[in-house]
Amino acid sequence: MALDKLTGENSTLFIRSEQLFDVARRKSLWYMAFGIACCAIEGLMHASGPRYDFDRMGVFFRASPRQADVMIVAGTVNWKMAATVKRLYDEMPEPKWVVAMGACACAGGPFREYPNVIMGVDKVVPVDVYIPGCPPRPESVQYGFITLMNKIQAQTEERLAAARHDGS
Amino acid sequence: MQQLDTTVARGVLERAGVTAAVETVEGLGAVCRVPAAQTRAALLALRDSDLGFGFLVDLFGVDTGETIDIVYNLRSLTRDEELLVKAEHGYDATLASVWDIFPAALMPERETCEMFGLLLSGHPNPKRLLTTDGSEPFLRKSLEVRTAEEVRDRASQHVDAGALDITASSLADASAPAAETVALPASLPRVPAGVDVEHSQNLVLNMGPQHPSTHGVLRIILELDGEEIVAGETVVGYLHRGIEKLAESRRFNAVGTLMDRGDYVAGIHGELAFALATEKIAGIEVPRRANWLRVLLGELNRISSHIVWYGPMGLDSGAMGQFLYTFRDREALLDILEEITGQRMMFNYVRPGGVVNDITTTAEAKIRAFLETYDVYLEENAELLMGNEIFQARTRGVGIFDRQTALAFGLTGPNLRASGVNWDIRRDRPYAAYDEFEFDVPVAEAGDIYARCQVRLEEMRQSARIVRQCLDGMPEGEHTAKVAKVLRPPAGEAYAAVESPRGELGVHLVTDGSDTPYRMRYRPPALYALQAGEAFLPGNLIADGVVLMGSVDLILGEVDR
Amino acid sequence: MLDRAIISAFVVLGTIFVVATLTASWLLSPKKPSPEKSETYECGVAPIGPPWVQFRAGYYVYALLFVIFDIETVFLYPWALVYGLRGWYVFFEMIVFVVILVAGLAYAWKEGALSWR
Amino acid sequence: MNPWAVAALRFLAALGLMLVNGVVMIYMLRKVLAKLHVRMGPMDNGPHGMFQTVFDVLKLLTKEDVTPRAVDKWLYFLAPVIVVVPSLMGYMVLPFSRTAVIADLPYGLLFFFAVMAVVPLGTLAAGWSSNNKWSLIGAMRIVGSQVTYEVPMLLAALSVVMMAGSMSLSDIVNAQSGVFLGFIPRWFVWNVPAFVLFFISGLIESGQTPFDMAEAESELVSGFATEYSSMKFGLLFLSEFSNTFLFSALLVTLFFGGWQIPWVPGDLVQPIAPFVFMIKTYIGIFFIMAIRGTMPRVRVDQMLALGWKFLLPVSLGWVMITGVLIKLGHVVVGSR
Repeated sequence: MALDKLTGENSTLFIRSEQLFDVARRKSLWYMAFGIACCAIEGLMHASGPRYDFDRMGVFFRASPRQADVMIVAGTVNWKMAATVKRLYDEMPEPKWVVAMGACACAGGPFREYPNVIMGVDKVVPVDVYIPGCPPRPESVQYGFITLMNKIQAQTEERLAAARHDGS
Repeated sequence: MQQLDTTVARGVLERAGVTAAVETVEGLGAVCRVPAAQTRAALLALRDSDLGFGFLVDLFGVDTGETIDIVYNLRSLTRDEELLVKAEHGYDATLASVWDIFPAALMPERETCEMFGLLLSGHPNPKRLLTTDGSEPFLRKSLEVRTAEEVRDRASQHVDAGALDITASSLADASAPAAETVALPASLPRVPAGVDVEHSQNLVLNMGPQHPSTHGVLRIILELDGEEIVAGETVVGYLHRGIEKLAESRRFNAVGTLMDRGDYVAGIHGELAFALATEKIAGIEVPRRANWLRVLLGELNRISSHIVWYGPMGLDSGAMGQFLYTFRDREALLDILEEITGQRMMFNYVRPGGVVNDITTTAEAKIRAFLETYDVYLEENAELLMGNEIFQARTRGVGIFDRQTALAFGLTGPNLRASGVNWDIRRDRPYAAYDEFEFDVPVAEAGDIYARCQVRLEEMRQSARIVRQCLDGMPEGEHTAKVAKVLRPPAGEAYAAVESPRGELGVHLVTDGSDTPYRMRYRPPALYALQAGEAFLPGNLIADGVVLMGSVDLILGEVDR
Repeated sequence: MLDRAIISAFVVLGTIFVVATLTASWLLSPKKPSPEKSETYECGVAPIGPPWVQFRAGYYVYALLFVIFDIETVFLYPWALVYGLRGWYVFFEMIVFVVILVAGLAYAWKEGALSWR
Repeated sequence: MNPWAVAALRFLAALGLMLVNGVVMIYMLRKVLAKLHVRMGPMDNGPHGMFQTVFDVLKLLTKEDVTPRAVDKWLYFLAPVIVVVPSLMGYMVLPFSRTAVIADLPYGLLFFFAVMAVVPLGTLAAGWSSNNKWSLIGAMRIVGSQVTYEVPMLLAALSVVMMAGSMSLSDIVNAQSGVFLGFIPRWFVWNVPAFVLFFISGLIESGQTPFDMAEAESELVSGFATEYSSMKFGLLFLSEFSNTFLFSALLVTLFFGGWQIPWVPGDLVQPIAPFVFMIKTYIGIFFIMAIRGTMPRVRVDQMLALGWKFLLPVSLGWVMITGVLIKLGHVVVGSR
């Protein structure tokens, strides 16, 4: 942000504007259409389907990582896939978040014993929210998104508190 | 199925100058052992003789501890017979490709060679299929999976994702003499030799692994002249997670969990294939009610699986509505499946000996209510997409697999029936209780994308019909046979196939008397469909290529296993 | 005068609006550039070869015809304006003009120019 | 008043209209598609999700703007300007009522077509400069669709110009006042072939399903906009929605009597004329969106064949037939 360069990182103006923008970020989480395995059926397809309809809370999919805010890693990541996951994550613009969906993305799941499988996507990209389950139900994914929303807000709140503490 | 007369087969092979031992094995039928060097001659003789073994069902390897057996599973559709050809290879042998005899062998050969550490000769595109350079030959018995300690100590695994090299180099054996290429099917568009990315003057485009319409993590390298596809090469393995290897370390009741995650939208069928193979070896008698429940769940699952094809088929051709209308139905269906099995996707419901739970009365009522609405919705959906003139213009006469090519590429299931081959395992090799049901097997002659749509739609109607018969005539009795908690089937070998929504899902099971399988081969129908789709990409526009790959119904979990 | 002022205002102020929006975005957005981030996107793998190759447009012949017909259509507009005010002869004048073009189109069609290749 | 001040004020009015339209239409699109698809659409953010688009825009504003290394920098930055400015200029000639026209140019229709023909250049620039293969294919398709729609669209409008005898959009609206046979509004929509031709070519022009060639999500990821992020992407999107609005507005002006209400004298309508115009336009937009929610996409060669083997010959023929009908005095709908 150029604003923080101009006014300083702990300036009230900067933190207050971040607070405002965090609301927008929370309410408009576009995820990247990137289904790896079984979880994609539940976490991406059924999630955008008629019953669960994540569009209700502004969670919508975009095909290109350049326009996405969240990457849902929905499935097992193996050695061949890891480079792609990393690359796609790198290509997303800031601020960005990663949701590890399902046991495989969290820790390798039922395939963790196989040497070709990476035990958790957090070894490749930083993960913000872990959703357990094999596969997690769409409700769980929804809860995961709500957790992510709270997390987005909490970061700025913490910063505000820290700035207040420094100032006093 | 006819039992093959072993003397006839022996005679055919002798005339071709092959020294072979043909015998009949319990659970497998006729098995023919040929020397490794004479495999090509034997297969050619069997294909061109009166026996007409023109259909390669599957190709895989078994590490026996001393040798690596390469198994060719052949079928003759004219005489309705089956034959297993086994060739013994050493651990550092070179596999002579048979792709010119059976184009279906193209990808399975690459997979077998990388998984068993063999070299390949005479193959047009001998790259590794599933893994990257430096990977171990995972399916060798000498290689162990991670131990419990390694798994528990998750932090010790270190991944430097930025520096990963995912090149899959050639497995070709440069020293091996080139075999003489025999006649290929005339309709084969071109030798599927992949895309020469180094020397191409055209636009070379990566489609996938992250692309809205590659149905998972399929990567297609396209060489484009303008918008027209000049050459296409599919790259798979982005979801390879060792289902076959892991099955060797799981007890028989637990392998179902892995099978579920193979073809993850039609789990029941995977479980069922494995259960049937186990029951064959262990000699378990399944109660009649269990068989009926297997049919019931299998057909409900078939509908839910075809929905995952039909909705995205609309998306691929640009119609968003289909996807959402069909997924509305799928939600209702998953509710039912969840009530019976306890899970929405990964059922682990069919176990060796029967099924886990009996059906509840509320579930029965739910199914009936579902079928009432479904009949209406299905016709609506069919009219909306199939009746649309734009869709018809996009799909009629595009991506035609003629009968001969479809057979050559090992297509099965709806894809094969859309090319005019009347073959359905449910009717021609009845398993579970399918011989007690009345249903039609839809066949279309055109072989184009539209024909594949028609066949699958009619299958959805027929599935509803079977489900109705199931509910009306469900026999009383136990839902499972008395089976030991830890099953230890005797040493043996069996092949069992089911008609999964994607085609012939087969399990070739080898046991050694322990509580885990010795070798479990999963015959992935989607892999064979993928090969055919790849071969027919050239000459289409990008838009048609997308619809073509969608129309053969790929599930990457099954392709990569 | 007013019309010209409006047109100039739209061009100048419109450009200023776009630049201002992008500046605001630049001011408010976080920045973490990295070499990986500025790689070209191609479905998550490294691109093979450059995209700026000789791209064969399948509608090349259409585009040639398009130039002719587009100009012709613009010629028709003044004619349409006075059409109601003059007699039958304007109609026949135009018929001659259009028929020549239609003949050209028919010829191109017959020769197979109207096909994607 | 100083003409420059007037011009600036009118610019602001057009800009405001464009922005409000963009926000409303994106919300409307998501709601309409959702309802068509048995879903709810945005619900949580604001009553019935009304502020959803506002949050989306705010978020896009504060996203990092990634400029890939390989792009052609000048064109990459210029592209949003080239798509937004002509799209804004399209609002200039729309008659919202008798007096509410930003610039009532006598050659308004031609001006409209001229500025709208610039927009594809911007998208072409966006696609080509991105140095991305998906974008490039999308950009080439844009040119293909322009080659397809422009001539039939001009010819269909020509038929209307012949009937109205003017290229000023206000005059065209005025020519559609009154009724004939006592109750049928004297709208040019009764010139059915011209209307159909115009509608089809307009769908191609605004890149809507079944002709959404350039963005074709299931084929080309995000088409020409694949490499665009943050507000640059937002502007490309804004222009796309603005073009859809302009197409629908022009459709209303040429064929549905603009701001007029049939059977009501024009003087009485004046106070609410802009609302009537907007309502009619939004009805048109609704139909475009409904098509978007249901139709598959045609292939690019099919689109060109449709344009040149059907739309063009038919529109040429129809211009001639209109001429004959007007001359014979057998005109069913209003000539003057």
